Amino acid sequence: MNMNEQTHPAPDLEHVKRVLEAALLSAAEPLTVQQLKRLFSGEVDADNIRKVLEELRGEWSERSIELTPVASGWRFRVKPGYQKFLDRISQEKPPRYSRAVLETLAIVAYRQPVTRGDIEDVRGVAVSPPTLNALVERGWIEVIGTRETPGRPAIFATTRKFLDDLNLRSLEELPPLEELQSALAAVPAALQPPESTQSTEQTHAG
Amino acid sequence: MNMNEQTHPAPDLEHVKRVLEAALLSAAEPLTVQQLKRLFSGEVDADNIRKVLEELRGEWSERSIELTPVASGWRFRVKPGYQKFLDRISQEKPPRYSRAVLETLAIVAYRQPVTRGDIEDVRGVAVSPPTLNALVERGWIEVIGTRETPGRPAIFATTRKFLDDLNLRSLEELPPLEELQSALAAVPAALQPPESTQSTEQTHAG
Amino acid sequence: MTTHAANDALAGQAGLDLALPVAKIRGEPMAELPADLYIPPEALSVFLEAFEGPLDLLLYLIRRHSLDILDIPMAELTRQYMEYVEMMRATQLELAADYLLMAAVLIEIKSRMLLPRPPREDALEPEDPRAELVRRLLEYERMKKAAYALGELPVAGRDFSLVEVYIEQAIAERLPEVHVADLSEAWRAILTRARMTRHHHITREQLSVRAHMSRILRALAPGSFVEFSALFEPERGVPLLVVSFLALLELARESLIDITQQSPFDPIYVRLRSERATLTIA
Repeated sequence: MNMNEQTHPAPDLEHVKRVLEAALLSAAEPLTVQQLKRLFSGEVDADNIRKVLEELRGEWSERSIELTPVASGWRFRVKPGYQKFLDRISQEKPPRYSRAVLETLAIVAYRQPVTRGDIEDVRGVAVSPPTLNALVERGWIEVIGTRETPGRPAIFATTRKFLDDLNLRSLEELPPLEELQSALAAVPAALQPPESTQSTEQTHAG
Repeated sequence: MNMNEQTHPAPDLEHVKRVLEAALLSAAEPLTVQQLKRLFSGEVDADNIRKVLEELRGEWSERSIELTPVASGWRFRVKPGYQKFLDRISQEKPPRYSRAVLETLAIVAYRQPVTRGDIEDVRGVAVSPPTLNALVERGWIEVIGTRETPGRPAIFATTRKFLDDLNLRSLEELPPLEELQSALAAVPAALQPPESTQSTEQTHAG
Repeated sequence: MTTHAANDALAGQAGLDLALPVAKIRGEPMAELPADLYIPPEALSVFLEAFEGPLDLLLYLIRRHSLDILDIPMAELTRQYMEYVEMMRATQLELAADYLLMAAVLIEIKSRMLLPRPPREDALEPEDPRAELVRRLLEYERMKKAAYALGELPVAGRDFSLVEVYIEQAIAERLPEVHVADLSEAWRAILTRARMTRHHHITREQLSVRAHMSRILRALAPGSFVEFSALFEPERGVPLLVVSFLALLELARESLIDITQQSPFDPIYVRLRSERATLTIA
């Protein structure tokens, strides 16, 4: 209990690494350094944990899974390049969202905190309840309060899970808006569908 | 797509290993060799998959998780020795029993054998089935008979496990009730805040 | 050609509408495409569904006709926009109010452009009537691009998988710990409550004692024994328990009930004292 008052001259970092690995490989959610410290009843300090995390990250970098920091902590993920193989045996996937949902998400992400009225002002059309619900149920946006104006509208913001699911640590890691604008010049080429399997087939046919 | 009709003389087994690893580390369930074959659209035969699985198993044997064949296929699992560390992560706040459960336990301990009606008489409120069940399931109280009165109510008493878990050799080691009751007589004094900063200050002042 | 228009519209739905080859606009000379003035209603509806609203349609018209978004020719834009609105009306598509509202906004801006602008009192440049529209169009376009970029980001579970290795023993549910001191504490709480009860409620709620006497009498079916504790409603709180108890005592004092107990610590039973029963026993 009071061991953390003593200085631990040399924690067995190889053992620490194995335990961290076991915890991170089996965790359902990302784990923070604070949570990871509890693995050792506080006998390994945060600096040592961070050091070992970086080592682990390096060790794994050449393999099919990688250790990445996201908004709520550290976690292993399969490198995206392997997804096409895994898709061959997996069943269900989260849906791709409609433009209405994606635009709503973008406005919440880049302009938060926003009310539904704010979103409608930007989009120029009413925002339907199913559109907002899709994002709330996904756990990507949440109500963080109400604006003190008539009707007391709910104020929305993105969640930590939103960042986690996009493998981001913070909102700063979202694609910057300015770049998007200048990229507009080159739009026609850039907007070709990236997964152009169809066009390939057509080329074969033609 | 139709590549599996050709014979592949030398599949890149290093690639196969990485894909198998990715699939097995991210799968919710054990995967059979048949399922694993689908990862490669049938381009890698079962023998090669088994061979690579054995290699993977060897590579992982020194780490905190291991690849094991189970009845329904292959899967990674955390080695049992690491379990005790992982448990610590979930132990953020130890759970506590509600006041109802604690008071019921106290009454059974001090007034046994008692019926539910007896407990209710002492507590002055109804005792809900979940309250009693929590204690019965914990193995701390048990039914030792029924009272031969209308309704034949069950009679409860504490168990040996109760004594063991509370580190008592016998019920006599419970704090005597008389003490408590006399302590209660002196309640106004006893209810003074124990860390009486005031008195300390007075000492300093005096 | 009609399916072509529909295909374009579908491409637009996928976020590609800037690359949309144009659907034909009546009266618009379009050198690169043969003029085909008619869009059948079914194709038109698909075409219009590709737009997320009036701002989206305006952006399309501006980009399509290479209009300068910072110096919009209002007459031209309004005319093109109104043609779409007319087509929607002519084909009796359910026209979203948002589209009509935008039409009004465009016409208003256009008319203000024709009028001399009154000098502002603060002597600044008179505001361009198009400024607000331009600001909205740019902001919408920015968010539309951001939405497209967000949609392209890899998402957990869809574009990459998470690792969750099986743990053999399900993590044992952690059970609460109880110490001897907790039991003492619990007992003290019971006693304290009992003391408070004694002090508190005897002077109060005397009136409700009569009400509870009635309640108890109603609960006692003629001839049957009811356990003492069954006459209380503990869930309604300690004060009511006390009142109920007083009510029982009063009923006994008034010889309305019998309270019996076989031997010490046995359950207490209550029953109605009936004239007949008394007589029979006597």
